[in-house]
Amino acid sequence: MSYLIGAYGFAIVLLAGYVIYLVRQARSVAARMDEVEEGGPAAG
Amino acid sequence: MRAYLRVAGAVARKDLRTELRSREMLPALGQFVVLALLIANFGFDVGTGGSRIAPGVLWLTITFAGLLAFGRTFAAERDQASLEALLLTPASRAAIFAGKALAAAAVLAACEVVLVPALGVFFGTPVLSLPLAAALVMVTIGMAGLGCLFAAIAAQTRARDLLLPVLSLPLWVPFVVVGGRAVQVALGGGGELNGALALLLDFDILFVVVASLAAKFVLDD
Amino acid sequence: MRAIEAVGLRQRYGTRTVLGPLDLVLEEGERLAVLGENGSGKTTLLRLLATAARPAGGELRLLGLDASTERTELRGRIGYLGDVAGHYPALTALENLEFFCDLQGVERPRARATLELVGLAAAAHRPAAELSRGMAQRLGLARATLHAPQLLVLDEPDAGLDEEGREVLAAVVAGRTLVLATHDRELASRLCQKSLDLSRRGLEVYR
Amino acid sequence: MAPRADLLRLAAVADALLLLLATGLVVFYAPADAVQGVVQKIFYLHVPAAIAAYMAFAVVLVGGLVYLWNESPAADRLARAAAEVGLVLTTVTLVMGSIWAKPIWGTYWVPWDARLVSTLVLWLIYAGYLLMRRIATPGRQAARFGAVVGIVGFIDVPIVHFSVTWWRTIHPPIETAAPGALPPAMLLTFAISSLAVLLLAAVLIGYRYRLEALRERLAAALDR
Repeated sequence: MSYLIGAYGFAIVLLAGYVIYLVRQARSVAARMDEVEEGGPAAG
Repeated sequence: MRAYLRVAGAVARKDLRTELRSREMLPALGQFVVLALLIANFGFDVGTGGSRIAPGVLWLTITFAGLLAFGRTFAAERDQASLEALLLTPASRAAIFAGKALAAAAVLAACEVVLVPALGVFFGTPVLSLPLAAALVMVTIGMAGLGCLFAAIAAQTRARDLLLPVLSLPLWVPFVVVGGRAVQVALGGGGELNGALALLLDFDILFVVVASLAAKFVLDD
Repeated sequence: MRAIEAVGLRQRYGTRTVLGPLDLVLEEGERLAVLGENGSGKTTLLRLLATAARPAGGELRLLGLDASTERTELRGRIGYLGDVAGHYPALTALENLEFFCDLQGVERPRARATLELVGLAAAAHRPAAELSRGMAQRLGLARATLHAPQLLVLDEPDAGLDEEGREVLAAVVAGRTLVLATHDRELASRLCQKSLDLSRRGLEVYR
Repeated sequence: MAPRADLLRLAAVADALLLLLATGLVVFYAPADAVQGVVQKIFYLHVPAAIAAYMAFAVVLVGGLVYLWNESPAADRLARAAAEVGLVLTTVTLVMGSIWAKPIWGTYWVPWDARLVSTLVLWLIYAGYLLMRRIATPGRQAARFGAVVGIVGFIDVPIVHFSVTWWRTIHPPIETAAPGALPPAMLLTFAISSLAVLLLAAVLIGYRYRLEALRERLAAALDR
């Protein structure tokens, strides 16, 4: 049983971690996009 | 077709001539081979049972010697800025690639000529037999095909020495697996040889064709 | 047929625009000098004209062919000498040229003939590594004209050339369509009919 | 071709529900295997993840081929997104596979098992692919080299699998529980979990694709 928990535990942690990575990256890039668009090309 | 052979021949001749004259790589490879065997001899310390691990040592040494040989061919072009002059001709990229791969394979083969007898000395294995030579030649060609393709990619990026092994080693696995089996049989282990050699030939044909098709996209901007 | 037709030609490295937008026309047989101080885009322009690099924007037709799609065809008709000659050091001068004969699909005797044209016959069997800078430039000139190109693109070929070397340069470019990047305005006016100064963006006609 | 945000969000929600359903089935409904006991339930994520990873790498192959054919940035972006998701899924497959091997064969790594070896090689190839994408100059070069590595890499995997199986015919073959002969309850759970994992892979690729597109737009905006 412990193997089962271990295997699924690892899988869920990795997949969830990847989803969080994607969301966080998307947010940070979107934020920088707004920054660039507001400040005009000079803010680049 | 004649132009293809002329270009491939010219590139191979140019590389080998450069190698024979500057004698950069061959001594380095020769030294590397003997050193690797020495380390393996002490590292594995199997005393008399050497012949059992000889195929493994053979493949490990050939794999890393291959990385040195293939990496060097394109790195040299890049350092002398001659790669661009080479590509600014109408010569077909597949032919240029074939020439480079042929020359690199020849250098690796020369290195194997040192390696196999040294293996016999260090591990007491029967030295050269036709099946062993056939297996070595076919694996060398297959590894050269893929190795030079990835060397051409690596040479055009920043961290080239890092990228070549990372790309080539996984793709060489089939050659080492089947080549290893063929060598084991050739060195007297039991088992059926023709199957292994036939398989190696199939791999060679497949990967050399794929590599020369891909050369067009790797050697052009 | 026009040798060069460039409309709105632009080149960029990362975020910096290093050339253009530039319009340029060169008729067959004309010789153009490209002037301008360092960093004005001379080498960038010549690399585009020799299909050694792809433009970031604009249209470029060379010898009636599209510079982006018909590159292999063009590379048989353009002779290019870049800012770095890129010879194979271990090969002799003659072997270097014979190698490029094979690549260009030209018969090998042409190598020796071109070697004599640039006055390097005596150094035929000397490894390229041992050639002086001027001789390496001449070997580069030989390599650029080996396949009788319709368009010559030479990036500061006069660098390192002695007086005799300059005469060789004049002989080599005579009667050809040429784009020559140089700092030497006197040489430019002597060899070329038109000049383009990338620093002041002015197209000036000498005669 | 960029997947529209609303479509993607809908698929994500649907997939979340599906995953919940699958988990419920695995935990409560699917019976433990007669031979291997409860540890066999690893199979409900291990195998679908492997299938999804293969599919993802097939997308990398197709993306690469399309890019080489018409240099469309969308194909390259899709290939890059699929490669990353494929690598994550292969990591899941690999780790779960070796954890499963421990109770069954007594060791975490079995050198002559074709599935384990070829999955590891698959992992190494696409880790190399992503490393190369990071190192090569972004744009045309990274895309062209990516396409070549993606195509050659994909071709190599079945060959690795074949050569190890061919090698293994020399060693005594030990058959693991073939998924074919499954009682209906297990089959249903397997079907649902496979669907959930495949949809998850598609959703992840969609979001990774959008992230890539956003990054490129940002880089372009910074250029101006």
